[in-house]
Amino acid sequence: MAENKSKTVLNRGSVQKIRELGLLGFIVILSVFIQCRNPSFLTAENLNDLITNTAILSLLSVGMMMVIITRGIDLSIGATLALSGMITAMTVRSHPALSPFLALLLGTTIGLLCGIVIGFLVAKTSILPIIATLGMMNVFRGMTFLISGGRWVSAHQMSSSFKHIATGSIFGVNHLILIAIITYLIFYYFINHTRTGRKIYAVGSNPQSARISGINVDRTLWLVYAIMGALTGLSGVLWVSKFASAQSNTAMGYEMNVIAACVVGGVSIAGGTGKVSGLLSGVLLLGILNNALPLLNVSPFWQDAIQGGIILLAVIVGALVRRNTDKKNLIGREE
Amino acid sequence: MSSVNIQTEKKFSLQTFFFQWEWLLLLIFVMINIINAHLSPYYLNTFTLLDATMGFLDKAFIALPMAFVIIFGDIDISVGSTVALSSVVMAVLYNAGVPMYLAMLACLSVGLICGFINGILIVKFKELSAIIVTLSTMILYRGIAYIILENQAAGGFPQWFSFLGWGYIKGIPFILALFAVTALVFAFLLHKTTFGRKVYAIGNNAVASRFSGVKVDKMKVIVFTLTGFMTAVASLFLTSKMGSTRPNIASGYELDAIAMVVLGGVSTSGGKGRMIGVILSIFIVGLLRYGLGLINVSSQIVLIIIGLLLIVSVMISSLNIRMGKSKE
Amino acid sequence: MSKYILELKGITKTFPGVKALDNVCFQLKPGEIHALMGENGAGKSTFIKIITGVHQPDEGEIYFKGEQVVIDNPNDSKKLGIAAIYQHATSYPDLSVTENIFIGHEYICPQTKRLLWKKMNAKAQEYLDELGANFESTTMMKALSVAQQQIVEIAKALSANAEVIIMDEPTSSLTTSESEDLYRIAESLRDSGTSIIFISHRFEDMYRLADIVTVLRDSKYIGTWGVNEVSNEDLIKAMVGREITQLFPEKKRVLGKEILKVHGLGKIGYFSDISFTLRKGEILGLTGLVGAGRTELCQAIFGIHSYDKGHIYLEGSEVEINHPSDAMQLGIGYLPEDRQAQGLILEWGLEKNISLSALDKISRNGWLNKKEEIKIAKRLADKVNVKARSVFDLAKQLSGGNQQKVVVAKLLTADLKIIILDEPTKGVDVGAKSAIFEIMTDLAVQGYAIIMISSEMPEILGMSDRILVMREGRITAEMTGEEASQERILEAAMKKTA
Amino acid sequence: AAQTAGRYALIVKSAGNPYNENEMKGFAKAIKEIGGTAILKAPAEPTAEAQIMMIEQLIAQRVDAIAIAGNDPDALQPALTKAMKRGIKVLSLDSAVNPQSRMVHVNQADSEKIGRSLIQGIYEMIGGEGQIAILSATSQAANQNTWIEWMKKELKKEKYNKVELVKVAYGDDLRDKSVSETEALLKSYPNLRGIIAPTTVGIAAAGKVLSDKELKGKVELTGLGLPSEMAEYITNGICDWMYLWNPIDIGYLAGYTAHALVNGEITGKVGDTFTAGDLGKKEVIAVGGGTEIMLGAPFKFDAGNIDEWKEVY
Ligand SMILES: Nc1ncnc2c1ncn2[C@@H]1O[C@H](COP(=O)(O)OP(=O)(O)OP(=O)(O)O)[C@@H](O)[C@H]1O
Ligand SMILES: Nc1ncnc2c1ncn2[C@@H]1O[C@H](COP(=O)(O)OP(=O)(O)OP(=O)(O)O)[C@@H](O)[C@H]1O
Ligand SMILES: [Mg+2]
Ligand SMILES: [Mg+2]
Repeated sequence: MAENKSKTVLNRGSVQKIRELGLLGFIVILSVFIQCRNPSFLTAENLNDLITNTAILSLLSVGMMMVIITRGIDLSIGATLALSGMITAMTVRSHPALSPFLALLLGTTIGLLCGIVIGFLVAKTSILPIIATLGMMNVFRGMTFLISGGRWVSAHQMSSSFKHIATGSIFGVNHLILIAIITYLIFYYFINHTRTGRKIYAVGSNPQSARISGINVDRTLWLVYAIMGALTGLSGVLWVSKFASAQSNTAMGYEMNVIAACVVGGVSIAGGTGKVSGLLSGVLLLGILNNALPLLNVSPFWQDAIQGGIILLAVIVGALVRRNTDKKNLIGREE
Repeated sequence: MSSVNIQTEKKFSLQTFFFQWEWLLLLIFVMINIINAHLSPYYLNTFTLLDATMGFLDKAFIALPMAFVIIFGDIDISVGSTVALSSVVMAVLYNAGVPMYLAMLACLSVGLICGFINGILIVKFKELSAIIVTLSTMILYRGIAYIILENQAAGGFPQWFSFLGWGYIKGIPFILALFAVTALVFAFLLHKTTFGRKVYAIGNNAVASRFSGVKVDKMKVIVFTLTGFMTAVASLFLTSKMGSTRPNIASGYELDAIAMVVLGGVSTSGGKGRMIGVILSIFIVGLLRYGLGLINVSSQIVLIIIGLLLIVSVMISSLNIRMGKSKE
Repeated sequence: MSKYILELKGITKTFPGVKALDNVCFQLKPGEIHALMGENGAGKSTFIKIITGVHQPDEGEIYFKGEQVVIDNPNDSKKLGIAAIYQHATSYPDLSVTENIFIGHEYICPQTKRLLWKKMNAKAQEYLDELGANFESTTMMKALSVAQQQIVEIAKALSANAEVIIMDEPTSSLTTSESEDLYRIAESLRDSGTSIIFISHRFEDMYRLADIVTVLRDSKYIGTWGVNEVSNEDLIKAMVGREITQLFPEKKRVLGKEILKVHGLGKIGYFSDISFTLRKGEILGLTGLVGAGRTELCQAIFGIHSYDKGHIYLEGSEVEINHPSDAMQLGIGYLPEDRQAQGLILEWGLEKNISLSALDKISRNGWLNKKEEIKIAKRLADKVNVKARSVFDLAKQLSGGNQQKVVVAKLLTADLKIIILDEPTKGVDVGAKSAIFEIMTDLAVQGYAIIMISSEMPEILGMSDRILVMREGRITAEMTGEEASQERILEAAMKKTA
Repeated sequence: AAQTAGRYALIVKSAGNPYNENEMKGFAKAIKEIGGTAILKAPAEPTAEAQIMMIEQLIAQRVDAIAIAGNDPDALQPALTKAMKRGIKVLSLDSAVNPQSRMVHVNQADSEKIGRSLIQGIYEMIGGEGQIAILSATSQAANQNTWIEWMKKELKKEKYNKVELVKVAYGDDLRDKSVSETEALLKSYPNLRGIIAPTTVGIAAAGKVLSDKELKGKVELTGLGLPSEMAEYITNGICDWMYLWNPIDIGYLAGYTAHALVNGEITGKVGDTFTAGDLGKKEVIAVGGGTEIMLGAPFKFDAGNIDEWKEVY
């Protein structure tokens, strides 16, 4: 049946690509529109600001993507971020000499621990992710309040080297952007070119058969949440360093932005699907929204509605594009 | 033919009977009351207790239909925003001279419409899944509320309107009475009618349900619309309790409602859970918060306690599901 | 070094309330194809799940190449070189065929631990071609039909290049020609020294392939025979515990007037200008190669899928069917080809499963009447002879075949005129088969009109009054049961349009 | 003993915020001095709903007085009136609840004075002319909005006709949003000369952006901020000076006011007077529809005094 090949084919590559193109097209149009409204949008400086402000979101999104691919979700990242940020900041306050790298390491480790706890709950005690993370969200947030005793850590209490983490740059590229780029390269490779990476997809795509075919589902899940935690911890340090202030209510509700970035980026809540390239466009769209709405100088009272509307529009466009490609794939069978 | 005789009597097994999630909830419920009574001299006092219910029952009206949604395996995180929007619309209309009862009607219809929109989007764009759709509408609906009322507050409702949130009939808070009735209706709807049976069927296996002639899409639209409607009811009570409204009310209600439902033993993976559980957990969470408040535990600690309660109890429940018994 | 590569002694496995295996013994020589047969629920699948470590036995020992081994999880069996094709496809819908085939034992670059996609895709394509598949290795799994997925499962087992390959009803959703491909491969594997355990309800499989056959009944070991030293009757007796005089009941039916007329039905990508008629009391066989479009066609008639062109007439008047419930209102019933995904709610008991398609029957204006429900369930479960302890047994606890019977029972709740059966005997044992055929004949006699999709020549020939053959979405031949023959059907199913 | 000496409750806007923590500190101090029991409550999130629940709980405990920094001026009315009906003395502090739902309000500083002095401040900093913008908290925040009203009134004076208020932006008291809003201001209005941020998070975020972009001297910054948060930016000269009152004193004054209400010294009517511990004699005055007790003028923080305050709050 040689000539039958390429019929009945839903080539995963093409679909995903076309879907992302749809989203990218959407972004381009949006950008053009914004540019018309405010010429300072597509300036080097603004783009730099845009990406810098989106860096943290993008870090969290990679982790969240992997979590969602395994049919999970993590509502606790806002709280984890605050906790690791606060503890790191307090350490920096008491040991101003602490080297930035150690600070980053410390925050990441705290996040990792939080992630491991959640991973344990999800993988070992069959609690559903949404519940486990909802519960731990409260716990971590509460701990942050308690540890900080309601006090903030302010700019003047942080060593300049620590603040330099977020403000400094190499060859004119801000550290945050560099960190984000490196992370993406690493995880792109990890997800697409390593066994463990593929196992994440397998587990999300069909947990039962993953078990039967001898994949260690629990360990994979655990790993995913641990990674999410570590990335969140890292983001916590970057956040605190960027804004030169650690509050106990830092990043409250930020998880929703992250989830939104993922779903706009074509990561399916049903699990099993989602690509780094797609995710990037999702993150980009949210970044643009956060950056441009103020620029557009629309009434503050319209911002939420516009943001919600655009997100909805974006996901719907994505869905429609995907449907079309599916159809095309089958029309091959006619004739 | 090798005819095997198929039993039609359910064998009553003590083990199955006692390993029911609701028993545990009941236990927690009783314990909480004992502890509270022990810790605060003001707690054990019918008047106080009845009063306490006023504090949390508005959310409970959302939890009831949310249970249906979660049994579907879906979720609705737009409810908080729906509360805000419907409440704002009511206030604005009333201040524009519309009679109060019409304004209230408008409030309910707004909720209805919000829910309906969610439902339609969800069935028309299955690949999006409920969480994505409602995530977007969550932002959208609240956004609209902001557009309508901007930074204003609106209120000045007629005196009788405060009865909803604050009134008593024969010493029983009106909201409690109404909730009791509503809860009963929902319990029957879920457990004793074909509607409820279909809800479970869809939650377990939507495809098989469709192949068996269940109108899955129609069911989903109905349930989400119902959720919107009940959310508006909650909005009425909240607004009445506050006497005025702003676009930023009821933030975070969605998670509270979801937590109540999940604690009630309804699995977010769909198909499982019972109404009794949900109702119990509503009172557990509510009275626990209230009791801790009475002894002035700091809100941070309350956060932690609620979080742990959620996790620990669900952990136990998943254990006794493992005891190899089906739930419904 | 024992002469057996795999040997199991006194294996016993109990599930809550069910003894699935009772002191079963089994021996497998290197380079032999060993058929494992038995009624539905006899314990075959459980038995192989013990070998592959999905379940652990309560008692008994397992010997591999003479040494006793403990197989705690699927990985252990993998390491020993045991691969399995499970009865119910265990695929990853969101991954490409290649990934499905190589999951767990991907080709990786020894230094960088990097996955070698090109190499894997190419190799996967080889397997697929070898199996005569009509899709590419980069296809997404969810784009395949059940049967196509089965082919991937087989490729998966091949790719593990194991010493022992277990196949649990691999042919149950394959057509004759595809089965031929499978036979070929199995033989070449055997000749290269691999041993194969082969579970099937199809006798032709066994005769064509197996050297030796072991029979289980009621979770007990019955016996082992060389294939050509045991007669068909004895084998059936061993399996079912009684004689089955004839599989296909006499078909002396009076065909009534035309009830269904399909004219020029078409759906882009699936099927085009389909026209046929169906008469009361008629059994219409619908056959063809995998992916011929039979399921899609029937599902379109049943209202699961839409169709772009054409008309459907019911008793002369045109009908509009947009949803299964419409079809059921009009008296059309459909038995889906994938009983687990489309037919049953596995977490539910029989009674609820059976009543689901007839909720209005067991309710008065919306209120359920559970007594009535149980009555109906009991009646129908007995009618199709389901093997269960009580009507409250969960569907997931039943064996493949018994699950199928429950789905049939579901159909009988609604009062139908037309019944469409998609692969009704897939994975069903001889006993159950003959039961289902009897039911079908009864129904036909009572005046029901029946469409039976099947890929199994014998039953198509044995049951049908009339036969339609589809190829690539078109009807390529129509013939009466009398004039039909294996050759004619195959010719119509395979022939290339110039 | 405590019972007899009375139980005084304070509900601040939200937990985990040094400003509120210090209000509580001051309140506790005052109650300690008068020998009563202080009940300090802080909701996890700054919402009216949470505060209503806390009021309910305090009513059940039959406390003698409730002092509250309202998250919403109107939404607390039913709950607070219920409390007053049960004989509980109710006062608001810091951010007022409407006159019907309180007996008296303890005002940190005259809103008018705050609004006007902020404008005067920025006027001085930018040397009398140029574009200015306001970065506020949420569009809902009651006292921010009143201050902004007063700023606009002040700007009407012809003295300011060279000063142009180009935009009021809202950072929702979120760091990230406040930063993007500030950046947006700088880009949309390239020759912006000054920013007024009457909110602690906003002003700190703005200070951060201005320091990072090294706009010292180009864009001036003032507003209301915590010394601890602003120390950095006052020392590095981004913000010449900014205002705030001492939250400890507000809490302290509220404590004594509550006490005065309970033991009948005052009823919240205009002209009532009482002595508030170290703060000395205080009088109830009429403002808008209700009565208030004024703490005093806002305190000015600049390079000179910031170091002694930055560790305090
Ligand atoms: N997970 C399970 N829990 C409880 N009982 C089970 C489970 N799996 C199988 N059984 C029971 O074990 C018995 C053997 O089932 P099994 O699937 O091995 O039969 P089988 O020989 O494969 O039948 P078929 O030919 O229909 O596949 C059946 O009675 C079935 O009900
Ligand atoms: N979900 C799907 N997406 C894309 N193509 C599909 C899908 N399901 C089936 N197909 C294709 O449509 C064609 C018709 O499938 P269908 O299942 O109707 O064939 P069939 O004759 O029923 O074969 P069988 O039932 O034996 O698998 C097949 O080629 C199959 O590959
Ligand atoms: Mg089997
Ligand atoms: Mg088929």
